[in-house]
Amino acid sequence: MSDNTYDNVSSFDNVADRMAAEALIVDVDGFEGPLDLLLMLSRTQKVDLRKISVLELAKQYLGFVEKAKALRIELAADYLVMAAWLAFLKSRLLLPPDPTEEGPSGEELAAHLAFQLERLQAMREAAAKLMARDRLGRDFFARGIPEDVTRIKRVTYTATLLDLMQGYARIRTKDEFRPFVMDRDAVFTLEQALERMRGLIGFAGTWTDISSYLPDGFTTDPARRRSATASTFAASLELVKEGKVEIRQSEEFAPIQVRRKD
Amino acid sequence: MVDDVDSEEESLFEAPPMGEQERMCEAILFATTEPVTVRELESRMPHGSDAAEALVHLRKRYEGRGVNLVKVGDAWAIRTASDLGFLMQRETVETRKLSRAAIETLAIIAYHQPVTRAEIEEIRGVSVSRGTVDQLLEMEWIRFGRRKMTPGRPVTFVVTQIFLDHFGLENARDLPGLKELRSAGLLENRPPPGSMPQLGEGDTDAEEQTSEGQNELFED
Amino acid sequence: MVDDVDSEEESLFEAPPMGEQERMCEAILFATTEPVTVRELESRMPHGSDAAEALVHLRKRYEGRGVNLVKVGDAWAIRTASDLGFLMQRETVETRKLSRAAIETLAIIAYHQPVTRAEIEEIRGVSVSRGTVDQLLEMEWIRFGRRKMTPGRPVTFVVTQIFLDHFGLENARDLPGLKELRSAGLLENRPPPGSMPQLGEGDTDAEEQTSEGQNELFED
Repeated sequence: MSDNTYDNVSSFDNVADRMAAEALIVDVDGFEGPLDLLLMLSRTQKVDLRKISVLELAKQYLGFVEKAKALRIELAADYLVMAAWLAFLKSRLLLPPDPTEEGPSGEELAAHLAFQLERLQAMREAAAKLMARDRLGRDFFARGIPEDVTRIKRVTYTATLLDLMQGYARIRTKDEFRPFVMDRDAVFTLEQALERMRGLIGFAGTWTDISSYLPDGFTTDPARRRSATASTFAASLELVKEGKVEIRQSEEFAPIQVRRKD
Repeated sequence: MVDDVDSEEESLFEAPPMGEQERMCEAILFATTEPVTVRELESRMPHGSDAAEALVHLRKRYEGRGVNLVKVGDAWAIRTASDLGFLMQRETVETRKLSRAAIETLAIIAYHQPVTRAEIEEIRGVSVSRGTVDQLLEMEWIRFGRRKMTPGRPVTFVVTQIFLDHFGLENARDLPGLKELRSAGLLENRPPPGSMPQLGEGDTDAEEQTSEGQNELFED
Repeated sequence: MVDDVDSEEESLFEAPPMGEQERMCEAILFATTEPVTVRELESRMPHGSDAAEALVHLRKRYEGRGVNLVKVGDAWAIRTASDLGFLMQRETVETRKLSRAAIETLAIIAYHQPVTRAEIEEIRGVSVSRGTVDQLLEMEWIRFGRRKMTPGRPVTFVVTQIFLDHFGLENARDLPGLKELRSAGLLENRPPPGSMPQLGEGDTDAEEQTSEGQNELFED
């Protein structure tokens, strides 16, 4: 639209025309629809809206639309629909009523248009009055330091016996896994036992309980002790087989003893 | 539910003396920025309290003071006397500048509520942009009202308690000039005779979408 | 500076009557987001105002009311009367499940009591946060037991009667042992089969330890 007008500027003879044209463009943008435009035009009649001449208003509007067309201003469809209707209304108002014609008379239509304008005007004034009222945060104020209700969320915690047992089971199960990793350390292998026995057996001139050959750290923890006991016993048998030691047990479950074989 | 408890326990717990009830209302109302309903007051006060009566006393007590007890819809709030606004620093909340369209739409909703979008458009003679309504909804100055019992069951808009609070209105009947407008017949929804062009028709799509979306929401 | 202006312009502007000044202080104190000093009050009030005196009156006016005028440092504010603080609270009770850490800690205390924090940590393999223990103490599900006769004489924890009541136990010995837990399918994380032949036995050890631990406990 502005491009169009720019092209047209040269066709205006004087500044006044140009100004008028520009004002028109701005106004069309500024209008909130055809009713708003009609309301503005009605003000030029300088009468109470109730006494407005709708015929005159229709003429003004159509004149405006003509002018816009001349300026090659594209009016929105709304404006054109209103123009067509006002042209129709104008003819109705000018021609004597045709008794065969159905529908509302020109006067009725004109009255409704006047009503619409009056109502819009009234709403505008009401809006202005509303906005002019004392307003919260501008003219009157709410509490500046609200002591908001502290929502005391009293949280009560709970658990069931099942939770408790599952929790305990979880920990104990973890325990079972710990040996699984640690037990590699907890295992005293036959090789380790053999090596240890070979080193120590030289000092075993007398019968000695094989449990005294258990390495440090393998004597208290039951799992480790079992492992070390087993491997030390096996290592002893291995050494017996090699002819390096003698082994004996006085009775069932009695201590097993070894000594160096000279 | 609260009421039930009240009637049951009335005999067990004696309500505090009215002077105390007044103090309690005072404390609760002073503490909050938002209006508080009688129901809410009573739910926080000891059983058997009569907040409505306490408020009558309290309102009288604050008459002419620097702060007043005001009614906002069916709730109550303490607000500074509006003649002292000049003492306050305005930096607080600079309300977003409303467009002319938004202000007019708001006024139409306030004066014509409950009102449909089509009715607003009919009055303004122009389609109401979605953004305008959204802005007002967002500010919580308007909300959806009941559906109209007309074809299509369109949603309506009404103003909120926040709106009343903002404009210092006890209720929507106190809107300035409401009576005059009504007696002048300007709040009537007069259907256009015959062939008047339906203004703001362009946006019907948007409206239909809206109402459709809300259909599910409001069905109950 | 304010004082200077005051003294200069005093003659030009008459200070409002004290009643008005009181109203002004009231409104300002009500609406301002922070406590306000006398100096600040006077800078906002008309020239020649005596905020200090107005505050004296205002303070008296609010004596015994639901809100009081209180001095906060060298500034003033309106605050809820301290006896009405209960109105500012809305209690909502929410039941939540104990955290995993808390359940595990509780379980260890129940199965191993009396048990020191260090022992709990050893069993859980992670440190026990103070919050967890505090929470259980606060719930009164655990309490402090006798100090252990070991170096440092650490405190021990035991479960309480409230704990037993909650879990419907006559005493902590009624807690199912590991074998029962397993047969109830509560011990699922069986180690990969065949990896550790002694594991089965390891279990018993653990259980034996447990009962041992408990034995000590309940001896009295």
